[in-house]
Amino acid sequence: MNVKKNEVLGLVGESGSGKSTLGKSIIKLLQPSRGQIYFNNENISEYSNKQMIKIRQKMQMIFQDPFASLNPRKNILDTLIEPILVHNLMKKNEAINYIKEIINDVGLPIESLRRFPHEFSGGQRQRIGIARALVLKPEFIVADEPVSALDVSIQAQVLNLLEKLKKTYNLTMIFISHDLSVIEFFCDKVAVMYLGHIVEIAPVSKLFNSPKHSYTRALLSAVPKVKGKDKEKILIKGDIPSPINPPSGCVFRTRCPNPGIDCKGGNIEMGLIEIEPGHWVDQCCVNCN
Amino acid sequence: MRILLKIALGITFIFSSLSFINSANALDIVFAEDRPDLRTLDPRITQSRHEEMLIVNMFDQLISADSEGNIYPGLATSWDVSSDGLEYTFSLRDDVSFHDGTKFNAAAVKATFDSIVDPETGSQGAVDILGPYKETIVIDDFTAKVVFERRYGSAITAFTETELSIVSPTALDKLGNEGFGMAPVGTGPFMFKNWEANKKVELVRNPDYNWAPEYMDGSGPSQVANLTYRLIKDTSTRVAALEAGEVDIAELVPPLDMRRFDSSGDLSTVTGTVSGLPYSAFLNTTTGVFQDVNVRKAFFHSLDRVKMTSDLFFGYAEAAFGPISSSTPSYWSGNEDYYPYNPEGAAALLDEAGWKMGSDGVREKNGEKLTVFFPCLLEPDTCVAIQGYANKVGFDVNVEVVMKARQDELIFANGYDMLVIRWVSLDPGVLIIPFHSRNIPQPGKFKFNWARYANAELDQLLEDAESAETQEVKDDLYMQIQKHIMDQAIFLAIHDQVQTVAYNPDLEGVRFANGNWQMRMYDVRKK
Amino acid sequence: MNFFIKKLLIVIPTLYIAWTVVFVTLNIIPGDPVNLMLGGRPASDEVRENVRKNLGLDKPVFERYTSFLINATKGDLGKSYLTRQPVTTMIKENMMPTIELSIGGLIFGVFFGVFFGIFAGTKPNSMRDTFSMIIALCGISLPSFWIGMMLIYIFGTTLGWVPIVGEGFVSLILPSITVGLFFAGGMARLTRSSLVDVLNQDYIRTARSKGISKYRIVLRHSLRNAMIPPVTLLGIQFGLLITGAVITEEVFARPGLGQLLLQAILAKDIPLVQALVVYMTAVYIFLNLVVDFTYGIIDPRIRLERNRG
Amino acid sequence: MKNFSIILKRFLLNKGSAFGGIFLLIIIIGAIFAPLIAPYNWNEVDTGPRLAPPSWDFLFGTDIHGRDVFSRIVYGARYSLSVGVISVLFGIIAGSIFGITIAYIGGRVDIIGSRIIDVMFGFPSFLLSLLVVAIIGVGLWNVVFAVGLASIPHFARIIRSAALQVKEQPYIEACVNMGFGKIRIMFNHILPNIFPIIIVIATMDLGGAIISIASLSFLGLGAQPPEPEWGAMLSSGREYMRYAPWTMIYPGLFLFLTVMSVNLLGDRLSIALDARQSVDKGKV
Repeated sequence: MNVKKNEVLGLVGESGSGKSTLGKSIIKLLQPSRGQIYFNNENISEYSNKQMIKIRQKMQMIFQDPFASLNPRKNILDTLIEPILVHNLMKKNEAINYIKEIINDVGLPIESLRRFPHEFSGGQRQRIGIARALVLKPEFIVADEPVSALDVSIQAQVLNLLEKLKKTYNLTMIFISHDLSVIEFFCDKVAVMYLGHIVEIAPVSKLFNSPKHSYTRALLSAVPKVKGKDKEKILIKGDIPSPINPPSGCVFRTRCPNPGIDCKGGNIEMGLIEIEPGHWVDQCCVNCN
Repeated sequence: MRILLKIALGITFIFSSLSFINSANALDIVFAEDRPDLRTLDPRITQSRHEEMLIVNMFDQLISADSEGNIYPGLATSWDVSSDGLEYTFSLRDDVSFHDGTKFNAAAVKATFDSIVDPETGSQGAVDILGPYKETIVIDDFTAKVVFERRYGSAITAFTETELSIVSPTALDKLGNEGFGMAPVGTGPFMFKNWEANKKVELVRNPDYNWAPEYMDGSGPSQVANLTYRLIKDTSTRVAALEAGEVDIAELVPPLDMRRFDSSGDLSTVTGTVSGLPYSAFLNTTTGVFQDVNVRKAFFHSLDRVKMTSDLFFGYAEAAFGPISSSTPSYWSGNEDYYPYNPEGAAALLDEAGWKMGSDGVREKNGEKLTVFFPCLLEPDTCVAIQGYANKVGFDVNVEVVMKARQDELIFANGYDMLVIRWVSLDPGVLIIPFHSRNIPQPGKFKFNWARYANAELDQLLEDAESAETQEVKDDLYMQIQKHIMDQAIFLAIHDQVQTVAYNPDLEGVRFANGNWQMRMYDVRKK
Repeated sequence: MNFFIKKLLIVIPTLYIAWTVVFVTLNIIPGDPVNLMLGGRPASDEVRENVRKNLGLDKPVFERYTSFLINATKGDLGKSYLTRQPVTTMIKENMMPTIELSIGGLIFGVFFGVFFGIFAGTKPNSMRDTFSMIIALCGISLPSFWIGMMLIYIFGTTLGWVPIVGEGFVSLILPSITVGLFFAGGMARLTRSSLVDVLNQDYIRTARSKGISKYRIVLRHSLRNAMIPPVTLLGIQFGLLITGAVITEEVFARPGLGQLLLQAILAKDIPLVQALVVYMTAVYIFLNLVVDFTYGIIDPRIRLERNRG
Repeated sequence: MKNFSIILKRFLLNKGSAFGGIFLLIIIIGAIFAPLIAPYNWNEVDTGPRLAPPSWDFLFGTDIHGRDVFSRIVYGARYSLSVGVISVLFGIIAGSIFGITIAYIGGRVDIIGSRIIDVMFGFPSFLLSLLVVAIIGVGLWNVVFAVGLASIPHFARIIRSAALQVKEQPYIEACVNMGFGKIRIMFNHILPNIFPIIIVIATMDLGGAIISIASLSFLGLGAQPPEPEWGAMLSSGREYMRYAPWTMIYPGLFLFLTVMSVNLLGDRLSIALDARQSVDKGKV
């Protein structure tokens, strides 16, 4: 999986499918158990904490829960200025002016700087969270379900804001969500995850128009459409299996609506195959369909 | 709820219905001794008056002395001193045996004295009291000749001291030095029975005892069948136990209680003024502010010893002025003219010595404070009183109430400015112990010259006095010694030591041993 | 059973580490033990060397350490510098008065603590609740040495009701109160709060709706559950009994381990301090183990939960 | 802070904490303005007759040295309060550093650190204080140190478990993400968030610390004469209990009331800040 500059990759899947884990592993908040991570062609997967500090400045994260992700004992100015000072990006006076700019950009009044997180609404807090991700002038941001904890009405505002900021700040992003409509609106490319595995990657239009993997299809059919006719819904049976003890072979086989015989027996290894340029699907599903 | 209340009442009832039963029998005497931490009951080793409190009742000496210091035949019926004063020939009683059945004889005397000077024994008191001892010659079974290296003027007194008690040589062989101290065997009126560490020591009467000195009232075995020493450190508990009738005799009764008993008549009392070194403080001449003799003198002048003593002892003790107490032989009354209470004089001396009064009431010189570190092992209240008086003229006295182990450490490390001492002794010869320069403590060598005062002239005087030929010469030498010590202001006497004893008024025959500290229990009987 | 074995396996290394701490700390005390052993007696170098050999101080530290641990396991902890008796004998001799005192304090503390706890907990926020809790607060706030002296002054000296000294049951009353008071206070507060919690639970309400009387509920049904936190307190508070023993024995001039410990510390009698600490930590850890087991017996769920964890 | 006024209100409306607060305030004022309040010098012997009973001249009587007991108690407040606070501060700072560090670093460090705490719990804390005094010697400040040291395992254990909870919060993750150093995260971000718990356990322990220090002084290991520390005053008044009970009653009474006030405040503070639960959790 790779993300090009100025591109937004959507990461979608049910809860528990490992989206957040993958997101956090990419920026090394979690140590990945296997696989390699390259950032600007640099392999950072074995970097020590010290080596990471410089890289950290360039990759940031927007957290899912705007309530728990802000330190309740720090006012907004402190929250925003601390990273700048830690990384010695600018002097204190400059930093304050810079923060004012950002605060303005995320649509908060300047007075908010002196306030504490508990004085803000959820939407406002998420704007603060976004501002915090931006202060270090990152090149790359992982947004971990940035709107899922918000009211629907506010979700749109925040998404619009992100859309705007993406352009102004030339951001490259991984956008994690379980909400396909949000992904469709926001992303250039989508990766679908199931139980810790990416089962399909494709540009947004391709994925939404011709999904190849049964799981992707099932997901898409579950999205309520305002326009157009209701397609036949594909129902997935049962619960998601335990990630600690996943099924052998294709992890989706226990819930697949139309599994092949080999697949059922768990005899097929997982792995992505490029079926057309830019569209990758898990080989299992390619075979069984 | 009611059930719980009933249970509560029931328990209270059980508690209150049990009355306290007192089973003390008049002839089973219980003596409340002050110190719990006795370490040895070996007269040859001890230097502790508290251990001697028991030892004095289990052992006899060659010569016996009453509380006034009058001399009577003891284990020796008579003695001759050679004309050069070097040889003391004792004729011994032939009817005495030790508690273990060993016959008392000249060999026992020789064994005792020889073992005292053996460094392996580790004698603390006896070895000094035995002075320039050379050897003991067994002339026959019941004649022993003790020979000194040089004339020893204090010899007769020395032979009356508890430390030179004669011990059973067979028991020594059997038990060794350490074992003997835990289960001593002597010839005295009481025999060792049992010792519960920190709690009590039990003695029983010696049924064969028939050699009591003639100044005693009784003869034959004592009327006291069982003699128990309860070791009660806490003063108020000791007094409470006495009042409750749990103990018959208690030592070191606080003056206020003595006063109460005297006026109520509920208990009999007896007070002894102890001879030897009074309760006094050494001023360290080798370190700190007391290196300057004028500072020492100023310190002496700052104390109102008379008022202090009467305030703390309510008339049961007298202030002391000299290096030895007024009841000790060769005491020089000139001591009393030194260092009267004179705070102005003290201030003037300090001013002259360059110690100027600071804003906080503590004097200073070159940025250094007039601070005195005073580890206090004995009588914390007296230490505080000294601190309070000295404070008024600008001394900053840091009192630390210490235990012996800590004091020992400080002595080895020379880490003190003053230290208190008191010493029971029958003879001014004791002065050589705290004032001869050979007795300055060194790391690992525990000695008692805590002023750390070294002066050849004083050393010579002390040595001469020890072997003085006549009483006049002896008195004169000790006068010079006392004068020297007073002139140098190295030893600050505060008050005479007193032994305050209260006892069951049904008893009589409670008497002090020589020195007025230990109690001889042999004569105690019911009225 | 697994639970007990697991607990035991944790106890043993804990004990050994604790003993190691004791050994290390006591061996950094300044001062030459030989001087302490000689008690300030003047002695020749030969004698000093002998003493050093007798104390085993001529051996290297590590050897002394291992032999200390081995001997401690065997129950032999050497001889006191002061009395030259084996320290185990001294501990044995002084053990009984302290055990009596601890049991007395424990009985007083548990009885009055539980009594006031129930008294208050069965009717929360009433006058009697407030009253009981004020008493409990006094219990935990009273310095035991002061209350001991006050008891002596009031009941011994002034009223003459109880003997201050002596042995036997009656003379144990005041010291037991002194030791038990703090304990009673803590116990009362804990019993009250856990009783209030338990009484608010559904099964108690069910029982009450069935018409079972309140006190029957308290005694038969809720007390058992309500006693779990106070029982834990028992184990933790053993430390308080040691504190109590040191201070109460000093105030009442009773012999016992507390006095022994205090004297040993003041006199720097290292073998004795060492032995007492070894002994007390062993008892402390053992008691906490017993409490853990009791805990498991009172409420089997805890055993299961802990097994999992 | 908005919560603060609510806490304050809850706090002041309670009779218990009001009493505790007022009494403590009186004691603190007394300690600060001791020279103005005390009628006599605390260390001057013979300010009056010896062992004089309480009177208008000597409110709480005099002791064996003729010193005014009231003046000594007023000055003694300086000792008794400050030693308690300093000892708890020492314990809580060391306990916080230890607890937060092992909780945050986690892994093997946490296992070993927790084991150390467990072992130290194997020593009853008073025994630990006595041991420390045996090593460093007697004296008021040594005792303060010893009592503080002995309280570290208790504090460290509670603070560790509180820090473990905070450590899992996303805002700490955010700090890591922004490349903050460990020390900055531990003490600039975790510490402020467990501060209420620290305040509560410190207050709840203060009473115990004051009593422990006074007890050690009473045993002769702490304050040395003539320092008017209350425990030491009790110890020296003991011998004259029968003839001058006031030398023993009043220092003890003040010690008792001070400790009770502190305990009342601690109780109310824990309820007011609602931190009790987390404290209790920390203990298990």
